[in-house]
Amino acid sequence: MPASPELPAVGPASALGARTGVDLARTADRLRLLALEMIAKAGSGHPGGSFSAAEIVAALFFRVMRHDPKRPEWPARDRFILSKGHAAPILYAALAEAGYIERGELDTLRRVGSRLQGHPSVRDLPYVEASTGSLGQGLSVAAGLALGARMDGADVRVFALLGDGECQEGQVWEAAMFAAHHRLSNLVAIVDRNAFQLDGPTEAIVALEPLAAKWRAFGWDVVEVDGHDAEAVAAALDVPRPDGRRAARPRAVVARTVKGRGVSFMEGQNEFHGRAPTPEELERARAEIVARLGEAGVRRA
Amino acid sequence: MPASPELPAVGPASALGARTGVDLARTADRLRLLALEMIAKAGSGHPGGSFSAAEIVAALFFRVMRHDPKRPEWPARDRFILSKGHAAPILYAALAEAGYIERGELDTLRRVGSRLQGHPSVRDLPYVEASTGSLGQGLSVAAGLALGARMDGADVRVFALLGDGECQEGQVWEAAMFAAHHRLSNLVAIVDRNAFQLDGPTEAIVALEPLAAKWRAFGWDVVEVDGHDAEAVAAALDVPRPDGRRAARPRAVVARTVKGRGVSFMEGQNEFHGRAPTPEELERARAEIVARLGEAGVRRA
Amino acid sequence: MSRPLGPATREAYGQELLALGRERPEIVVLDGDLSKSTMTKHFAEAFPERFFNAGIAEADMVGLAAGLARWGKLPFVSSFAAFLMSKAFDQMRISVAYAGLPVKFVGSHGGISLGEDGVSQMSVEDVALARALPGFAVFVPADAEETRRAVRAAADWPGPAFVRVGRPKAPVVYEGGCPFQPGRALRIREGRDVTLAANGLMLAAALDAADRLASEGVSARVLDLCSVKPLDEDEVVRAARETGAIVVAEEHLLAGGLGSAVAMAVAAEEPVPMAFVGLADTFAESGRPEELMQKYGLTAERIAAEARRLLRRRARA
Amino acid sequence: MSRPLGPATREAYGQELLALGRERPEIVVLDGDLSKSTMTKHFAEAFPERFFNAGIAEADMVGLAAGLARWGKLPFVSSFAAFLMSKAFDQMRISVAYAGLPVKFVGSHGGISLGEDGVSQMSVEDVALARALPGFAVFVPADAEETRRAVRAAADWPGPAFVRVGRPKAPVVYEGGCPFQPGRALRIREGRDVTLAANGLMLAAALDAADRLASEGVSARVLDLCSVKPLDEDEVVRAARETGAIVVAEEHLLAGGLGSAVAMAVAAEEPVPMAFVGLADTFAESGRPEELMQKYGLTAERIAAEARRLLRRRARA
Ligand SMILES: Cc1ncc(C[n+]2csc(CCOP(=O)(O)OP(=O)(O)O)c2C)c(N)n1
Ligand SMILES: Cc1ncc(C[n+]2csc(CCOP(=O)(O)OP(=O)(O)O)c2C)c(N)n1
Ligand SMILES: [Mg+2]
Ligand SMILES: [Mg+2]
Repeated sequence: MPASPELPAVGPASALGARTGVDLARTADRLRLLALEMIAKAGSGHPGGSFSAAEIVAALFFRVMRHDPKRPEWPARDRFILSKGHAAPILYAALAEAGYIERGELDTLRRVGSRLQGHPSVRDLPYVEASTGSLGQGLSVAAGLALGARMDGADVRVFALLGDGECQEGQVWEAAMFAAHHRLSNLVAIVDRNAFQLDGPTEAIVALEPLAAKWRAFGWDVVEVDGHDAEAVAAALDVPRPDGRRAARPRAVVARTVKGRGVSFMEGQNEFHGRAPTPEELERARAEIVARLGEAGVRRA
Repeated sequence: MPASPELPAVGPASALGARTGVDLARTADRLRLLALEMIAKAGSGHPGGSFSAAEIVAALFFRVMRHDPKRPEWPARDRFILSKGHAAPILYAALAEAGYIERGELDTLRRVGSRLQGHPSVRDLPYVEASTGSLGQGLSVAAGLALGARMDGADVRVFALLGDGECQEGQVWEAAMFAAHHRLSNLVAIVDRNAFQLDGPTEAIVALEPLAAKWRAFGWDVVEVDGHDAEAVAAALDVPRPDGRRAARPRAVVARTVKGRGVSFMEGQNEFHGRAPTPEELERARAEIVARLGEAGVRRA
Repeated sequence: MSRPLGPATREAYGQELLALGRERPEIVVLDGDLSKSTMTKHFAEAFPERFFNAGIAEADMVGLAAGLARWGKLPFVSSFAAFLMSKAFDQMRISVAYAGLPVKFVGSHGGISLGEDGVSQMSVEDVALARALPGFAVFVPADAEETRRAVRAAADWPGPAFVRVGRPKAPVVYEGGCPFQPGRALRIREGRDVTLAANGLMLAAALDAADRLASEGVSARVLDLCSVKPLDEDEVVRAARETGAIVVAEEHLLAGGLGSAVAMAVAAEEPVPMAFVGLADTFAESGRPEELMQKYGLTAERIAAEARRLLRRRARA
Repeated sequence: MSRPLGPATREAYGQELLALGRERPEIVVLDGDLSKSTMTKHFAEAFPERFFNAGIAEADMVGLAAGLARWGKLPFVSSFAAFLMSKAFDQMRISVAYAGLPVKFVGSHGGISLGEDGVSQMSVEDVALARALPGFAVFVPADAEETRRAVRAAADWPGPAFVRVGRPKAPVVYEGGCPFQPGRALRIREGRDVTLAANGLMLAAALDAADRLASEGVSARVLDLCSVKPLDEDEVVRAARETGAIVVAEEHLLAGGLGSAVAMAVAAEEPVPMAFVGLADTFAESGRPEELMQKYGLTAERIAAEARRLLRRRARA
């Protein structure tokens, strides 16, 4: 049953191949629109790193991962961990778009009593596997899940999305070493290589290059990809399932991205790392995304 | 003034070149003998990782480093940090052999009130720059020293000795990334690559290979060397002084060693990672080292 | 809160650090990719060659500071209090405290009043952790003026020190200067019936509580315990003796915080009924600062209510 | 100490973990390259496929355990208490506690009684840190028998838990089984004049102190507070009310430890004079365990002396 571009089917009913019908580029923009509005409404949040990850998240949720919004705790689901937890808005947008939560709930972001915490909370939300926000921790948790899956012979893959600045945390390399040692080929680390961290460009603060060489030296199968080419991202992420041909190594996807991507005046402008748009900025940003999506696309978003 | 092989001059009076007269291989064995007796007397301690590092420590203290036992706080001294602090006995042996502390004080190892703590304590001992024992911390402190030296334009080099198992600690890679970013060419990390950690072989626990590739990918100038060829070790360690030709990168020396080296029944026997020899073992071990040193060498030790 | 708002304590830290930087060339500053939030950016702009961004690598940052201190520098190290204390505790323990090196840590966004970012960025255990580091001084200033004094005192303190500063604008407690000194409690309001001891944002709340109580005829003494460690045990014990009841308030978990320090001092010398305002064994959440303070009971009303409860109990006894 | 020595509590842990492993297939064990010292080696040998050596990477180890727990396993995680709590606190805070996952931490070589290895391996702040993790249970068993119960209780506890075990052989306190339960103090000796509350190795010391006091005509109650968190506040307050004075003893820093927890409970409900035996703001050193306990005042004599001091003060009042 092929999925419609408007509301892609993500459940097990749709064979993975069937989902190639989804327009990931449009989906990514719809996630951006939801994230933008959510942050604007909340008055705070992190647009920059949410937007750079839009295609990655779209590819995961609407193409690569096996999951079923009607059964958030479905044991056979692929797992996703947003290690760069401050990009929560793009995750929440995907959860809403996929049907895990109501669109209206997005308005409660960062409010007292909301399930939509400033950073993802596993106790609060469906299809969230780890509480994050303190950078550096997600890949270890993902490796633990991948290990558990393998112990139980479960046909499950685990995806962790990391910031590039986050890769300065030593724990990331501890996890990398452990995962390679245990040949966790059901584990995928995606680095959102947007070249910025909070205080400025990564290469000016503590340089990460050669980043792919680092992952390789730590025993990972590395793929570099244009992080805004959603189809290419999907291809890089779609590692063989554990029961398929074994890569015998975990995969790292270094996705070259632009921070703030998709809104001209936010692109590469690190002030939008962690601030909400003003009302005027919101309108301009909205207009840009809407122009790309067309009115039909927006109505659904 | 050329140094005598028996008691090498290590102060500034001896030009560096003049110290090529020191027999580093013999010196290393003398340090082993002191460490062995010290541990046996204390009834506990870590012979394995002390012995694997004997040539490295001998090369540093009696060839490479500029230091003066009469002026432990001499500002222009090169700095040494034993990041793998459990190898304290080999450091204490070098401190005694160089004249920082009395030979007799070695008998107080690990006793209440002693300056010779189970792991090195900067507050207690001369020519100790960092308190260590919790693995993973020494390279960061060394990088801080190297940075301070560079800020003040001081012609000082900083050496940090790490265990290979210790390189599983993420903090090591954090420090590696920072030091490379700041091009701390006055910093040298030595990895005692004895292939064992506490619970067994490193490659069986969490594999480190390709270790040299890891350091290279983290921006270091890597030299691999036979860690028991003291002359080769010295050559690898003797990086140009900051005022000389700049390597512009910190150097990592991966020294291939044998844990417990120098005592046949301890070599590669990881039970001696952290236990003292029995009285019989002490005698056998002593005999082996003495046979190599000859009686003359022993009298001085 | 009824007091006028002044600058955030983190902003006061940023300014004072800049001033100290001018006076003392040996000061170097490290930050963990948060210089725009911790306000070390002011120092970084003025003294770029004495500022080092360690990136997102708190453990290494603390080790670097230890090395710089051993070299002879006077390092100030900042990040959010949560990451500083929680991610680098062992480095503080061994590389700094056991080594006895004078590294100064200033953790910003302390407490739950940082608001919307939520639990992962909130530090509600930093004081407990810092107190568990032998030789550390621990200061939790209440407003901008006191922060300036505390930061300066930290610089002068012979060993390592931790200072907690906060994100939101802080009610002004000290108008004409603040006589803060390490190891000294400040009795900022006289009173006979009960003592309200607090620090950080809770000090203004304690003053407000004292106002309320005064209107009910209760004379409440207010102690500023910015110096959590060393604690002014004499003044605390005097308060117990002279007022007979103590409420301690802090923007922190009850376990291991200010209240526990005061409770031990009082129990050892002059046991009196006490009440503790702080976070029980719980995480907070995202939200507006004022809403969170309300929801988690970190308010003047709550302090006043606890005081009344202690007084009623005394009346019954 | 005058009680006969039994197995080390770490050895009891190793054995009980093995037994639990047989009963519960969902148990997995992680260790940080210390399995021969923490005694997880027994489990590792019996169940190699359920044992993971994380290497010398404590932060990652805690994250791995969180992932395994989220998958549905019941992870036990061990290292020296010092490295476990100090190097992975933030991972426990966010990946485990905030996530509410049932990961069980057993830190060995707690306290200063590990002896010769010295400060870097000694944990004197683990209890303070564990108490500062919302939702964590914290147990400090006194002997092998109680350890078996505490380890089992940790496995059954719905959330995360920390258990501290020690290196040296432990004096036997419980001969015919131990009725340990989380949240329950064990009144192991009745007494009217003063209460001695302790856990870990200090419990045997408290019993010895009670013997001494008995020979002087002083009737000392002894409470086992193995369950530091949840704390049996009722029983502690009852002890305050019925005996009028409490000495708390722990092999830990005074800041944030058992004494502080008891002090707060007592101050809130039934203030009585208290004394605290533990480490003041200091590091210990290398040495033989008994010598260190002596030098740092962690002894029966010291507990008895503090009790006498409290009683003299009461007599004067
Ligand atoms: C341990 C930790 N230190 C600091 C922070 C504060 N912080 C939040 S986002 C951020 C920058 C992250 O940069 P990067 O990982 O590159 O993310 P992105 O560019 O995708 O937003 C920092 C330092 C944090 N959340 N966690
Ligand atoms: C942070 C930390 N974790 C665990 C230990 C316990 N420990 C002491 S030595 C050792 C093994 C070290 O192996 P390696 O670094 O290879 O040293 P070497 O083989 O040279 O002795 C371990 C795990 C420690 N000292 N510090
Ligand atoms: Mg980035
Ligand atoms: Mg080794």
